[in-house]
Amino acid sequence: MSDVLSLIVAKYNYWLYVILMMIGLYGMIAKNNLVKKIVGMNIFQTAIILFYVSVGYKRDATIPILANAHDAHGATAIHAADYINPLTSCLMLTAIVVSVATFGYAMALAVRIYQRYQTLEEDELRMRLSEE
Amino acid sequence: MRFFAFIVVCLTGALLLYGTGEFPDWGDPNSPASLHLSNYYIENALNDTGAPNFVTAVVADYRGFDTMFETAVIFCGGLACFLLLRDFREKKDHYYRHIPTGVILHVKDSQKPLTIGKEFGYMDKDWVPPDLIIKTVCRILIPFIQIYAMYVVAHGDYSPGGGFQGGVIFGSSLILLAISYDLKTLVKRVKERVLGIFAAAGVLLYAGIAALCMLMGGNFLDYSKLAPLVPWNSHHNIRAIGMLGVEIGVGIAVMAVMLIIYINIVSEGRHDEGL
Amino acid sequence: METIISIKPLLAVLVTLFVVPVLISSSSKPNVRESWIFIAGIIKLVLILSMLPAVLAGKQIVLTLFEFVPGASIAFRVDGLGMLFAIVAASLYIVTSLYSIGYMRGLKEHGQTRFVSFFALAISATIGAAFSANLLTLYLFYEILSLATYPLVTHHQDEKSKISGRRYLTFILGTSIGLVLPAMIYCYHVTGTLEFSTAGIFTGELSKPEATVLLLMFVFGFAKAGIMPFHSWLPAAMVAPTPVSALLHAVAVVKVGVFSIVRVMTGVFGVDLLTTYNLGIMVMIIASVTILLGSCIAMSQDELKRRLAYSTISQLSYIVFGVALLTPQGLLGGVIHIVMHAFGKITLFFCAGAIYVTTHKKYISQMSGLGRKMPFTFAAFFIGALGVIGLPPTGGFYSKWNLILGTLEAQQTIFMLVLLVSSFLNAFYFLPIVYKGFFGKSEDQEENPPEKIKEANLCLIIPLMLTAVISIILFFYPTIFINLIKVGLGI
Amino acid sequence: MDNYPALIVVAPFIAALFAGLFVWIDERLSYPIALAGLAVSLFSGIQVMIQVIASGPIQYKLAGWAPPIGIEYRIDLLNAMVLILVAGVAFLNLIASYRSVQQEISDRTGSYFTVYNLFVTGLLGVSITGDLFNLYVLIEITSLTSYAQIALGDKDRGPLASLNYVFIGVIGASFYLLGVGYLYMYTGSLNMADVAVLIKGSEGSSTVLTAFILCILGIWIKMALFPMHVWLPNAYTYSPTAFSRVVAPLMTKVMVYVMIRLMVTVFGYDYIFNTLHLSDAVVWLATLAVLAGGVMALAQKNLKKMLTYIIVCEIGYMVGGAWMGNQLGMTGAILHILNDALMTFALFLAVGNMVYRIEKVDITDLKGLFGKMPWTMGGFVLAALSIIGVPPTCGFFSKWYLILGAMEKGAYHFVAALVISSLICAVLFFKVFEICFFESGSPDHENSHGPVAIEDAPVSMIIISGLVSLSLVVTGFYSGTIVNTIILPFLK
Amino acid sequence: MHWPIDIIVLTFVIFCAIAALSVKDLLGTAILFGAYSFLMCLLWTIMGAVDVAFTEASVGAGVSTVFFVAAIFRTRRRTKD
Repeated sequence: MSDVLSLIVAKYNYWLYVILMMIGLYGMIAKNNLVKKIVGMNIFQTAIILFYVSVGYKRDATIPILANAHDAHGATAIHAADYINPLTSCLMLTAIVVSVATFGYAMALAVRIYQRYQTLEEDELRMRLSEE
Repeated sequence: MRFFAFIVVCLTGALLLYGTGEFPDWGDPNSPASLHLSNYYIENALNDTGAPNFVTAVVADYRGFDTMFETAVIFCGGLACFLLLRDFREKKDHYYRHIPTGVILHVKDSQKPLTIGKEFGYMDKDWVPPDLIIKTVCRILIPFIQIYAMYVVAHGDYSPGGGFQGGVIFGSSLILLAISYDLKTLVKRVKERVLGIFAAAGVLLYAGIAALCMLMGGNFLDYSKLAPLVPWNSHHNIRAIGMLGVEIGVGIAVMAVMLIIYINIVSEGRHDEGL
Repeated sequence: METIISIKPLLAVLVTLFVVPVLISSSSKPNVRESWIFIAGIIKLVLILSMLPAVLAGKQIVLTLFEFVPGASIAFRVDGLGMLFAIVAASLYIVTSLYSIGYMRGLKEHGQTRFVSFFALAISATIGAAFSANLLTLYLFYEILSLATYPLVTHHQDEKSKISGRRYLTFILGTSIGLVLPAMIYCYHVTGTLEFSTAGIFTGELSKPEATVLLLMFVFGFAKAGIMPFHSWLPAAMVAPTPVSALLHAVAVVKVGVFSIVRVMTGVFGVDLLTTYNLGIMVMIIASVTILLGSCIAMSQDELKRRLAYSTISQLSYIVFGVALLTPQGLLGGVIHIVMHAFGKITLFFCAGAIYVTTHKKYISQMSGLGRKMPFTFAAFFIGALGVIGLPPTGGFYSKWNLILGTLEAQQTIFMLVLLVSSFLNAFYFLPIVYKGFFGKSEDQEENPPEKIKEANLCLIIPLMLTAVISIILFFYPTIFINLIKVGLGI
Repeated sequence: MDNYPALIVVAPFIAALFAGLFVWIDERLSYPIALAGLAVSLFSGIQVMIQVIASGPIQYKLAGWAPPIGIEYRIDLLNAMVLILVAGVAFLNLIASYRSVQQEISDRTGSYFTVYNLFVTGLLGVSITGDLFNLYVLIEITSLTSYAQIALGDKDRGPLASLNYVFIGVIGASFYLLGVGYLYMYTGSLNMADVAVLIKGSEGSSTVLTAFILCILGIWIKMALFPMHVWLPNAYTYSPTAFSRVVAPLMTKVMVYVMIRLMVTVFGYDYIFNTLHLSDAVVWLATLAVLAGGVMALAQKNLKKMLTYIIVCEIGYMVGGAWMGNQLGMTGAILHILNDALMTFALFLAVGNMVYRIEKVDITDLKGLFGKMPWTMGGFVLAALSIIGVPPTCGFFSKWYLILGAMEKGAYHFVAALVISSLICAVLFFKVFEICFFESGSPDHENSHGPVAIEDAPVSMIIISGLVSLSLVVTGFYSGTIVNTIILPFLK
Repeated sequence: MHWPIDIIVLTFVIFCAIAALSVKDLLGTAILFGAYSFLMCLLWTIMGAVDVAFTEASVGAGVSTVFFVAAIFRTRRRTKD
């Protein structure tokens, strides 16, 4: 029992990120409304960010900012185990920026499509297109 | 479609779960991900770059090249929205509000625009009088938000935050202005031209500093070669100064782009009326 | 074997290509344009002939342009066989150019500049194919030729030529991409080389079934040779103006097909391998079928050019047939038929064209009595027909004779019968035309009063008389070509 | 100067930013700035190529940090080739497309040139980088800029095509990012060479396998391998001329490059072919792609759309060759990156010229075009022949290697697919030629400005189009040299 | 030991994600989406990635939601799914 529990504790974060990603992907493929799709897309992207952040997490470590930076200045030794991984955070900053740029542009596209077709439902759009 | 989506999603999920099977435990300090590179960054960032915030050190220096393109991505986003939505055509009918009386004028011929001033004010189709409380609160808040944004930019290497976050906050403060008053107020104060120049110039500041390193004889982005340019600097790591420069660039660019995207979406590219 | 490195083969190929821009730029001045064609044609012939002595002396002239992969490069090698073909094509090009001036201007065809430009391109490709040192180069020029002739075939740009052009390309491109290309790459895959050599390039890598399939792919793949069932593009291509039919569909294009098959059989497989696996018989059967069927169909055609086309199909298979005999006599007979048939058939086409230009008659049934009004044309037609049938005093006799000797040498008496029957059929479908021309009654006197029909103009007459005379001369002096073949095939 | 590697990417980038800046100051300056940036990039690319041929792969440490810590550029022969290709095509296209940008996007040309240069920057960055995450960022730049440009094309369909592309592009890029994440989980590094060393000997690891599948899948989606191609035809058809001319030759090819880079440098042949035995399955998939692309192209009525399906078909060629698991196939795939880029470029240049004059390129609109636009059509014919694979155009030579590779592996189905697709292409193009050649169109074409007599495109467009078409033949002749000096040394 | 907090927040995150995708009012989606982003930001703070969390707070919960609302303002609020 405790094995199972420890396994769950050890891995649940990864499992839940997978579930979140599946939700996003499903929304992206199956939803009919374009805005919903865009939301799905963002959930999908955030799930990946969650994954990276989980990878970078360390037990018993603190945020990646040097404690007592102002007076220490390299005087005391820095223990790597004390701080969480800064690299994944860095990567994910970039990923967030990408996702917000994509999100903004996708929204702009949605507005544009609505201007042209007066609808955002995919089935109606398809109907409109086949009419023309 | 739903069924297809379900299958795809399940397959992907199964693949990802299968991949996690051999992962080290969550938060395991001895996982390879936390050992190979991250230790180097944690142990040497301060000496190498003078930034106690390791993330900023990695973002702006070790992987500064990524960040430059990250800024380019956001610039692209703004440019894309501009290209897609911006509509230069003049709108034919305008609504004006006669301020003293509150009478609404509908002018169909746009040849003779009324002068906006004490007497007449713009008004949108679904114009509501700005709420006094909201207006006042925002007017008081916005400068503080902006100062905070600048703090976030400038203090990026000591605390969480940096150019990007600061830029977003600054941008939001202006968006707040647009929401609490109306879009016209914002567009009047912050010209589109200024935004366009800021967006490009911000990224250019970043790329320019990086290219300057190249001109000074180093590799691209190698801030250490900038030392001769700041002779008065004695006790700061030169890399930290370089990082500050690029963070400011990022901040400017992001601020401008956020506004560009917002204005274009909310006014469908006509820059007249919005939320 | 001694080899000389020289740029001459390249020049010989390119000279007519380089003239194309000049042709286009002088498109408004027809006389200037045509004189350029002659200059290019003569330079080309001179270049080719200048290599003749060396080739006759048993040397080979080589030039490698681009090494693509080891063993497969863009390279030229002038040997006896290529020389023979090049001489025929280049000399007939000059003659045909003269003829096409008369023809095109006589009919006031449109797009003459386009016509002569692609003609020049086609002849470049033909010479290139003749001088190819390996299968890759041969394939290259083969394809260029296919494409360069497409605008010629469809010159009239009407619905009929569109359909014909479609059929033309379907057969030619379809087979070359679908069959030759994989076969060629397979050869390279197995042997690592594509250079022609008299011993063949295979050194025991192929089993018999593989060799059979490969050979069939090549024989059918080079559809320009008109082996049945890939022959029907040739009658379709007869919608083209007659100079095209004459030079390309009696000499250049079809002969490139046959020439390719000859090259593949002698240079890629090698006579020894084919003999070992006894593959000659198979090819002979295919060729015989084409010979007989072609002749039979020819008899049923009333349109003169179509009859000539079917005759060509059957005659081409003689060449394949001769090579497939795999004996010295057979090879000699087959290859020399390239020359003899070229001169004979081009004469016939010229005559058909001359008749068409002068009287606008296409059908044989309309031609009775014409011979009396166009004596030179019909005399030349007679000589050409003799050449194709293979009767003295024309060169055609020489090739048929050697072919029959070849069958005896290979002890294939049944196939000798094929040759004899076919010759009989040839006579049967050619000679009546001549007979009716000279002795038949003129039918349509009301529409075309006799005084209106007179001999064709000089631009048409000179070429056809010239080729007719040459085909007689060849009966007496075939030595130079025989020597070329002997040098080329080492027999 | 040691900074050429950085200049390749940075020059168009900075040029793009200046162009973007000048939009608001003097828009006319944007174009020359953008052009100059690409010219510098092309020049640097050639310099780098010379260096690489002379003295082997170049490493360039960005920000001066040694590789696993910082980002590095590692340029070997393959990179250098792709870089020159990208910079060259982009540069020529910018010259050729000036007029059509003026025509199609008249009121925001400056911004368009900015986006264009950023797009090229992205492609160049993707082809040069030696860092897995940097690759992702640059892929996103190319994606975002291409979304933006596609939406500018057809007023009605452009935005929809673009949004579809956004969704699928995000899925592709995210898969790739996830793959990189899994690799990072396993190795703790992001540098390609470093990762390659660290995953050596971990054949059985499920993490590495998942990472591999995710990366390759992501790249396949991005390159539009059948059946993940659905976004491509609409996206490329409805985009403006200037963009479809550059994206069609480059985008998919650069993605193929990324795939080869992942296969060769990161995961290694040994892992893919000897541990996973994926070769057969993928070659079958490629066969399907080739056939499906060809068949779908047959059904199209719009010339541009037809060409996009041919791209789908050509992707099958390259994927099949790369996964053949032998040197010949890989040679063919790499050679085809170069050749196909040039061929597609030539085709789209010609189509762009047609669009410039007649606006709509349904096949039936092309009547009598041989007479009216002889030079454009000449270029078109040459490019079409190259796609069909007629020697001496370059298309033939890469096909040669691909077929040879397939024969060595015994994958005769792939050989058959290649031959059949050649035939299909022949049918397709001659169908077009017939219409252009036989049907005499009315002397005046109707377009939105009323009847206009059609003449050939402006000289700047024709010259580039003709030049590129001729380069097909030249490349064909020098294929041997290219293979011997670039591809074989890279693969050895 | 952060994991109990972590798992609670994660559950909320997933709940918000599903809700954002399934409500039929797009304005509701916008707000739920903002909540989702904010919870996500909380989650990352728990894991110590403060910079990422900060960014997500300003971008995901802030600007993105504004864009979202702006887009809905220009399109339609109701949807079928």
